[in-house]
Amino acid sequence: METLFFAIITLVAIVSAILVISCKNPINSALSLVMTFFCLATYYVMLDAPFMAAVQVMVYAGAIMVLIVFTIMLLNIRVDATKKHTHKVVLGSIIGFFTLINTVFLLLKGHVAVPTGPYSGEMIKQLGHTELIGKEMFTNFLLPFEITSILLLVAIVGAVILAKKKL
Amino acid sequence: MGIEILGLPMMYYIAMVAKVLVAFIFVLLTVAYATYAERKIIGHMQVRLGPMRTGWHGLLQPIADGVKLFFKEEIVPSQASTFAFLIAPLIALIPAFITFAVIPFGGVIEVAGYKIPLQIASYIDVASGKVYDVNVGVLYILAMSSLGVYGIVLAGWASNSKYSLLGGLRASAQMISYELSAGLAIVSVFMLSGTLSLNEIVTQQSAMGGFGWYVFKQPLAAFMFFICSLAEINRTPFDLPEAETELVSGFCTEYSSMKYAMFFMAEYANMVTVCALTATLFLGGWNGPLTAEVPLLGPVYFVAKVYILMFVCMWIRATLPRYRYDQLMHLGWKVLLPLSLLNIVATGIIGYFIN
Amino acid sequence: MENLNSYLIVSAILFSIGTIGVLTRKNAIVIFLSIELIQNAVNLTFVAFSRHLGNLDGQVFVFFVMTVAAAEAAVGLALMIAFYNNKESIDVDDVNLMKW
Amino acid sequence: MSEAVAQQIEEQEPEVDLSLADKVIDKYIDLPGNLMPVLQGVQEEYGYVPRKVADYVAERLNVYPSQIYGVLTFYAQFHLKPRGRFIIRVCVGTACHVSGAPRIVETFFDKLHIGHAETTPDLRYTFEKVACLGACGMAPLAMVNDDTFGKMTVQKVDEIIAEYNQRPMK
Amino acid sequence: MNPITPIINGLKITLSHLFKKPVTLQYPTERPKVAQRFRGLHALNVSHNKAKCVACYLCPTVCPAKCITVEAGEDANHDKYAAKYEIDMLRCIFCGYCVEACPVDAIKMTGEFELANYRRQDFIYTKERLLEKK
Amino acid sequence: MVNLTIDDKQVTAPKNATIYDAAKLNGIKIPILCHDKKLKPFGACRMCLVEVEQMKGRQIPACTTPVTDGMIIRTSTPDIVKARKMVLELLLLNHPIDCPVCDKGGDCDLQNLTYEYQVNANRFTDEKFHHEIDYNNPLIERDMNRCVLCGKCARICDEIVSFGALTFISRGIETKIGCEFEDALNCEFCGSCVSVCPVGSLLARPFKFKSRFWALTNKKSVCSYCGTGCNLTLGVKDDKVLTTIYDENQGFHKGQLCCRGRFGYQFINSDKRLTTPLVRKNNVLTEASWDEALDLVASHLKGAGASAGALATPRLTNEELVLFKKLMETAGSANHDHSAGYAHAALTEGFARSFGTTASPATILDIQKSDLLLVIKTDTYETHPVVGFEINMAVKNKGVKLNILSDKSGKLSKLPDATTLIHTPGSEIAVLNAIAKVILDEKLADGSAASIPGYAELEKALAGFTPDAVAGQSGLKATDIKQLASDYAKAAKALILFPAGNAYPGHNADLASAAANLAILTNKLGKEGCGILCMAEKNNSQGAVDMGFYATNGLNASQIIDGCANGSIKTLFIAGENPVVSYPDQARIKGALDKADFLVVSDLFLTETAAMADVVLPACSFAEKEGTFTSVDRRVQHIKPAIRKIGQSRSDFDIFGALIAKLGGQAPVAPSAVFDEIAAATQGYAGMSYAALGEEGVFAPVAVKPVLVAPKAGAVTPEPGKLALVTGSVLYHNGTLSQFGEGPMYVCPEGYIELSRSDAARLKIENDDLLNITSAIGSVKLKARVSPRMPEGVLFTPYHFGAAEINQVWTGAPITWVTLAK
Repeated sequence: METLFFAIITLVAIVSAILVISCKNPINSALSLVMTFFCLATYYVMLDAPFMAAVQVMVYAGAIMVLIVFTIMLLNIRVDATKKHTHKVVLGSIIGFFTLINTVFLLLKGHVAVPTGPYSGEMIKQLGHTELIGKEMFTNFLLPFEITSILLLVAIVGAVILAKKKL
Repeated sequence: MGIEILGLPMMYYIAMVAKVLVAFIFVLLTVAYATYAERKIIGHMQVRLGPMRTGWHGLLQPIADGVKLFFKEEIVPSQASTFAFLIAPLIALIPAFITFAVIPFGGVIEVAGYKIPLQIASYIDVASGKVYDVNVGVLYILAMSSLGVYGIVLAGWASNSKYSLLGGLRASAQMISYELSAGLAIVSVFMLSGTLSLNEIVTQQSAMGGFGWYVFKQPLAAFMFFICSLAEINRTPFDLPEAETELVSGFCTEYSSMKYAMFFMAEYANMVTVCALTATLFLGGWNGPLTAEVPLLGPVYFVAKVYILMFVCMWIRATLPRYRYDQLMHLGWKVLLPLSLLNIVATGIIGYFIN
Repeated sequence: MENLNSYLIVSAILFSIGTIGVLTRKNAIVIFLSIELIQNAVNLTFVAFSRHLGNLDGQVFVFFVMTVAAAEAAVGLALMIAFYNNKESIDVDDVNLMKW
Repeated sequence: MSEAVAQQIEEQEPEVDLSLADKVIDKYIDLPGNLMPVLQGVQEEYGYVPRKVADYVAERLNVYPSQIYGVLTFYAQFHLKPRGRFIIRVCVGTACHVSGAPRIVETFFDKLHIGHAETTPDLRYTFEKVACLGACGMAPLAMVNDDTFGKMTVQKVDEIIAEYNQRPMK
Repeated sequence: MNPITPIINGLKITLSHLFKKPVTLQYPTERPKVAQRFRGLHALNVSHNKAKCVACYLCPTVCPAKCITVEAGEDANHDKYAAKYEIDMLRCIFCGYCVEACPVDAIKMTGEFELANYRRQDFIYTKERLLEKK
Repeated sequence: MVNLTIDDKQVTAPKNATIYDAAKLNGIKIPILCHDKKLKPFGACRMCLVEVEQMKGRQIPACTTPVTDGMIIRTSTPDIVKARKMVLELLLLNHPIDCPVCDKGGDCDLQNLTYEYQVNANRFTDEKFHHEIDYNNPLIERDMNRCVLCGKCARICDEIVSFGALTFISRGIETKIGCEFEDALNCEFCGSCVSVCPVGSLLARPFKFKSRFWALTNKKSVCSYCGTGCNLTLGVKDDKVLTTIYDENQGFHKGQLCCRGRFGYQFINSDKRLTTPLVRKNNVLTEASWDEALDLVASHLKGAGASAGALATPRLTNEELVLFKKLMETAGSANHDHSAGYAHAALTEGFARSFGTTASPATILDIQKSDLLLVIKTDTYETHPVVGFEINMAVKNKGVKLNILSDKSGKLSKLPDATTLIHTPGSEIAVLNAIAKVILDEKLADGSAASIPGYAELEKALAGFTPDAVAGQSGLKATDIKQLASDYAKAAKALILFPAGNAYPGHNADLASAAANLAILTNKLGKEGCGILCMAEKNNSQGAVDMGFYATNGLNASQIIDGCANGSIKTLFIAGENPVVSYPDQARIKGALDKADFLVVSDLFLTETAAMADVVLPACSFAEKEGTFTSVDRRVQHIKPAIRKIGQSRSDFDIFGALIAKLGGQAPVAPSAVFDEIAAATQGYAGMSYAALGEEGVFAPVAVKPVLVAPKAGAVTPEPGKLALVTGSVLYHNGTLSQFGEGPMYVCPEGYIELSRSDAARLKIENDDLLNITSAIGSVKLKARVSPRMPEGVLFTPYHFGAAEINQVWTGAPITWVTLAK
C-alpha cells in the first residue's frame, strides 16, 4: 500500500519536475514546481515530519512561489519560443544525466551509517514533531537561527533597494 | 470488530465517508444559503427586502441562481490562456473545502457501539480513549488557505484582461500580507495551548463548564485573527481584488457560468472555513453546556457559533465601505503586524510569570 | 517508511532535472525555479537522512535552507525586476553589459 | 349706429361730381399750405368730405391720402359721412344734465330712430349730444342748426320735430 | 482619532436598521403613490377642447437638454398654436423647467413614470400623445 | 464741438447733436422707444427723460433737446427712473400683455424696458384697445392694439420711403396709426415700418411664428437681387434662412431694404430648389450622380474649341465668373457673355468710349452730396429701390433738386419740387443731345471742354438737335429742355442716374455717351456729388463687366444664340441665366436652344431654360457660398456662407473647378486664391483681399479719361394705330430670380400691362381685364392695370414672369409696337 503510494508520488514528482524545465510558459513552470513541492510535502509526511510538510507548503508553495508567480505576471513575460539552442540542450542534458548517474552511484555505493539519534517514528508521534523541532531549534541551533533572521533582514533591505527605481 | 481492511475496522471507513459527506453537504448548503442570507440581511440592514420573488420570501433564490449559472454559456476569452483559465476556479475552490478536514465539529459520538470522533481527519484510540488528529492541524489550515490565492492569481493572469490582472495582483499582495498577521495572531493561542492539534485546542477550551474560550484570554488575538481572515478571503471591507467600482469585477471579470459559480462558492466556503476556524480557536469549538451528557449538542453549538460569526461577516459587509489599497496595506503591515507581535511578547511574558 | 535509498534516488533525479534546467534554459525565472528544485531535492535528502539517523539536525537544516530560499527569492526577484525595467527582457543572454 | 343705418349710408355714398372739387383746388393750388382751405372748401361744397374727393385732392395736391385722412380725423369740423339738413344738438353739460337732458336725448332717439352722431336715412336730421353750449340759464338746451330752444321738455321735442319736418330740404 | 468607535457606531446603526420595517415596494403588484410634485411624463393642458399651448417657444429655450421641439402655426383665427410639439424622452432630464417657464400653464408633469418602450421613435412624444387625457 | 457733462462724465459732442446723440456717442445708454438713427427726432415716447441742471432739474426729453456748452445732465436719478417707470406703466395700460404669442417677444424694446425697469404691476387700470387686426396683406400684419404710438412707422414711410401709407389718425385719446379711411395696408411693402417698430404692432408675416428672435443666428451677407449692394443680415435657424434682420448700423443704407431684399429671401430654402444633378435620358431629365453629370459635361467641353459657348448670370460671384472664363479657355473657347449681350452695353461700350473705363464715375453716396439729380427713367426707383430711398432723402432732407427725364412718371415724380419731363418713348438720346446742344449754344459751361477730344465732331453732330426740333419729336416743350439744360449746367454739383438691364434695350451705349457728354461738357466729373451712375440690373453686373465676362474676342450673347441656331455652337453652358424668359424674342431663343447639341444649365431652380437642358447642375444661392460681389458703384463686398449647401447642390465655383480639373487644367483651391488673382489683374482692385474688404466692402476707384462721342439718336417711327410698349423692371422683382421669393410673389404675383387712363377710356378697358397683346412676332395675354402715371399711347409691362412671358411679343427693340384687344 505504502509502496504504491510512494511510487505514484514519485512519478508525479518527477513528471512535474520535468515540466518545470520544459514548459515554455514560465507560469506553467511555476505551477509544475508547486506540484513538485506538494509531492515533497507528501514525502515529508511519510518521513514522519508533518511539521516540515506543513512548512514546505506554507513557505514554498504559499509564499515563495506566489512571489515568483506575482513577478512573472508583473513582468508579463512573453513565451520564449524565439530561439532554440539545440546544442545547449544536448550538452545540458548530457551533463545532467552524468550528474544523475554519478550521484546515484555515489549514494548507493556510499557507506550509510546506522541510526544513531534518539528519535524514532513512534517517539516523534508521541511527543509531537513540532515540539521536537522547536526544542532543537531554540537550543542547539539558536545561534544559526538568529543569524538567519539577520539574513532575512539583509534580504529585505536588499530587495527594497533593488526594486526601488530611485532611492 | 467485524471486517477489517488494512488493519482498520470497516466501521472506520463507513464513518469516515459519512463524516466527509456530512461536512461537505453542510458546507455546500451553508454556502448556498449564505448567499441568500447575505442578501436578505444586508437588504434588511438597508431597510430593503432582499430577494422576495423566488419561493416564499425568495427562499429558492440560491437554487434559481445556481440553475441560472449552470445553464449559462461557457465563455473563454480568445486571448486567454485556456488551461490556466479553466483550472483557476478549481484551484480556488478545492483548498476552501479541504481545510474542513481538520476542523472538529463535535465530540465523540457512539454509533452502533463504535466511537466516532466528529472530526474528519482523526481517529480514536479505543484503548486510551484518546482522539488523535493531525497534530499540525492549524498549520495545515494555514498552508491550505495560502494556496487559495493561486486560484485568484491564475484567474487574473489567465483572463488576459487588465482588470482581471489588477485583481489578481491585488489578491496575491493582500493575501501574503495578511496571512502573516493571521499566523502570528494565533501563535499566542498555541502559546497557551502548547499544541497545534485543533482537537486538543478545543478540548482545552472545555474548562469552566464549556466556557474556557480563548477569546476571553486572547481577545486581541481573536479580533486580529478575524480581521486578517476577512482580508485573506477577500471579504468586505477588504474586497479589493473584485472592487467593482474600479475593476469591474476584478479577477472574475471574464468568468461566467459554472466557472464563475465556483469562485462564488469558493468565496463563501472560505467564509465558512474562516468562521469555523475562529469558532474552533477562540470560541471553544463545539464546546458548550451539557455536551458531555448529550454529545449531539456539540455539532449544534458549533454550527450556531459558525453561523453567528457568518452573520457578523455580513453585518460588517453591510456597514463598512471598502478600504483604499494603501489603507489596506497600512493596516496590514503597520497596525496588525506590530500588534500581533506585541501580543505574542505580552503573552509570553505573562505566561512566564503565571507559570 | 520506505528505505532510505528510494528517497535518495528520487532526490538525485530531481537534482539532475534541476541541473539540466539551469543549464539549458535562458529565462532567468525558469533558472530560478530550477535552482529551487535543486534545493528541494537536497532538502529531501536532509529529511530522509534525518529520519534514517533518528536525528533532527537535518530537519533543522532544511529550515535554514528554506529561509535562504526565501531570502534568495526576495533578492533574486528584485534583481529580475530591476533588470527587466532596464532591458525589457529577463533572458540571461541579455545580461551582457559586463561582457567584453 | 345700428347695422341697418350704417349700410344705408354706405349705399348712399353718391356718385360725386369731381368738378366741384376741381373748382376749389384750382383756387388754392398755387398757395403754400393749401390743404386746409381746400378741405374746408370741399366740405362746404359737398356738406362733408367724400372719400373719392379726398383721394382726388391727394392726387392733385401731391400729398399722401393717409395724410389727408389724418387731417380730416383731427379736426372735428370735417365730416366723413353725409350730414342731415338739420343738425340737432342737445346739451348734456352739468346744468342741463341735472335739469333732465338725458330724458330729452332719449326722446329724440325714440322719435328720430337714430343714435348719437347719426343721420336719418332721408338725410333730414343729424343728432349730436354736445357738452356745454354756454347757456346754462336756459337748461336743458337744444339747438337745431342755429336756432336755440331753451327749457326743453318732452312735449317741445315733438313740436320741434313737427316744425322742422315742414321745412324744405334745400 | 479613535478608529474603532466610528466602526462600532456604524455597526450599531446597521444592526438597528435590521429591525426596521423595510421601505421596499413589491413594485408591479404594489403601486407606488406618486408625490404631488413628482416630475414624470409631461402632459399638455387642455382648455376649451384645445391645447392651451400658444407656442411661445419658452420651453424649448429654457430646456437644458434641448429635448423640446416646437413649431408654431397660425390657425384660422390668425392665432398662434403649436403645430408641432414634441418631447424627446430620451433626452429629457425631467428638470421641470418647461413647466416653470410656461406663461400660460399649458404644460404640466404627470406622475407617469413607466416610460419604457421598444423602439427609439416611441420615445418621441408628439402633441397628440402629450395632450391631457380626459 | 461742445463740452458737457453726462452722469458726471466729461464728454464732447458735435454742435448740432441732441442729448441722446451725445450720450449714445459716449456709450451712455438712455432708454428710448421712438428714436431711430435715420429719422428726425420726434419725442413721442417720453422714455428718454433726463435731468439738466441748468434747467432747474426739470425732466426733459433727451432725443429732442440739443446740447449746449457746459450742460450738466443726469440720466438715471431716482426721479428719472420713477418717471420712466410711470411712462412704462402708462404705455402698458393699453398694451395687451400677449408676449407669448407676439412674434416680437425677445426683440421687443417695450418688453426689454419693462424688464429693465421691473414694471411688474400697474397702478392704473384701463380697458385695452379693441382695434381690428389687419391681416389683409400677406407680408405685413398690423395689430394696432399693441401700438405705443411712437410714430416711427409713419415717419419712416414718409421721410425715407416717401410712400406715406401710415399716419396718425383720430388725434386725441383715440389716436392710432392707420391708413387712409381705415383701409387695409396697401403700399409698396418695403417693410421699413416693420423693421423700426419697437413693439409687435407691425410684423413680417412670412416670418410670423417661425422662430424666436433669440433662436436665430445672425449672418451678415449682401443682397443678391439688384446692383445696389445692400448689406443684409440673415436670420438663420437650423440651416434655414428664416428672415432678414434689421440692423440700423449696417451698410451705407443703414439697414434700409426694399420689398424683395426684406421679403424675397425665401428662394434660398425653397422646396423647388434643385438638389441633385439631372441628366437627360430618353428625353427625360433623370437624377444622376455628380460624377456622371460632370463627366458628361467634361466630355462635351473637351476640345470643343469655338463650338462651345457660355452664358452666365451676373448673379455669380466675381470668382465664379473668372473661373467660368477659365473653364471656357480650357475648353478652347472665347465665347462668353452675360445678360443678352446688350444689357451691359452702356458700360462696356458707352462708358468705355466716353470715359475709357467700363465703370460709372460716381457712387451711390454721391446722391446725398449732390445739388441736382438728373434721373433718366423713373425706373431708377423701381430697379434699385434703395437708391430711390437715397434720392428721397436727398430731396427731402438736403433739398437736392430732382429732374426726371422719362417716358412715364413714377414715384420719384411725386417728390416735392421734382421736375418731370415726359417724352415720347425712345427719344431719350435726342433729348439729352438737345440739352447738350443748349449747353453748347448758350455757353452755359465754362468752355473747358473744348480741349477734350471729339469736341468738334460732337458740335457738328449736334447740329440737328435744336430744342425746338427735338421738342416736336419728343413731345416736350423747348423751354423745358432749355430750363433743364441751364439747371443742370448751373448746378454746382449734378449727378446723372440711369438704369440698365435686360429689360432696357434702349439704354445702350449711345444713351451712356449722350449722358456722358453732358457731364463732360459741364465738367461735372470726378468731383463729389457729380458724375454719372449707370445702374446695372443684377447684383454683380458691374463685377461681370470688371471680370471681363463679356464678348471681347468671341461671340456675344446674341451671337451665341445665333450660333446655336445655325449649328456653329454645339455645346452651350448656361450658368444661372434664364434666356427663355429674360432674353427678347422667345421663339428665337427656344429654337436656338433646341438646336444646340448639348445644353448644360447650372441653376438653383428648374427654370424654363433648365427644363430644355441635357444636363442640369444644382447650384447654390448666395447664402451658401463664398465670394465677392461688385455693386453698381464698384463697391466690392465679401459674402460668406450663412447656411450649409442645400441637398447635393454645389457652388458654381466648385462646379467650374471640378470641370477644369476634369479637362486637365489646374483648378484653384479656394475663392480667396482666385480673388487674389482678380485683385492683381483687375483695374482698381489692386491691393484688395478678403481681409481688407471687411464688412462694408471697399470701393474700386474709377479712373476717367473723358472723350466726347457723338451719340446716334435712333429715330423712332410710330406705327399708326399701334401703342408703344416699353418693358422694364417692377419694384417688387429683379430678373427672374425673385419669382422664387414668396414675398415679391405675394405682392406682385403675375405680369400685367399698364396703360394710361385715356387709353383705357378710349379702348373701354378696366382694371384686371385680360388683354391680348399682339406684336409683329407674337402675342401674349396679360391683365390690364389702368394707371395715372402712364402718358397716352404708352404701355408698360414688367418682364420677370415665366408664367406670362412678355418676350413672346418683345423683340429687343427699345420700343415694341403692339395692338391691344380684349
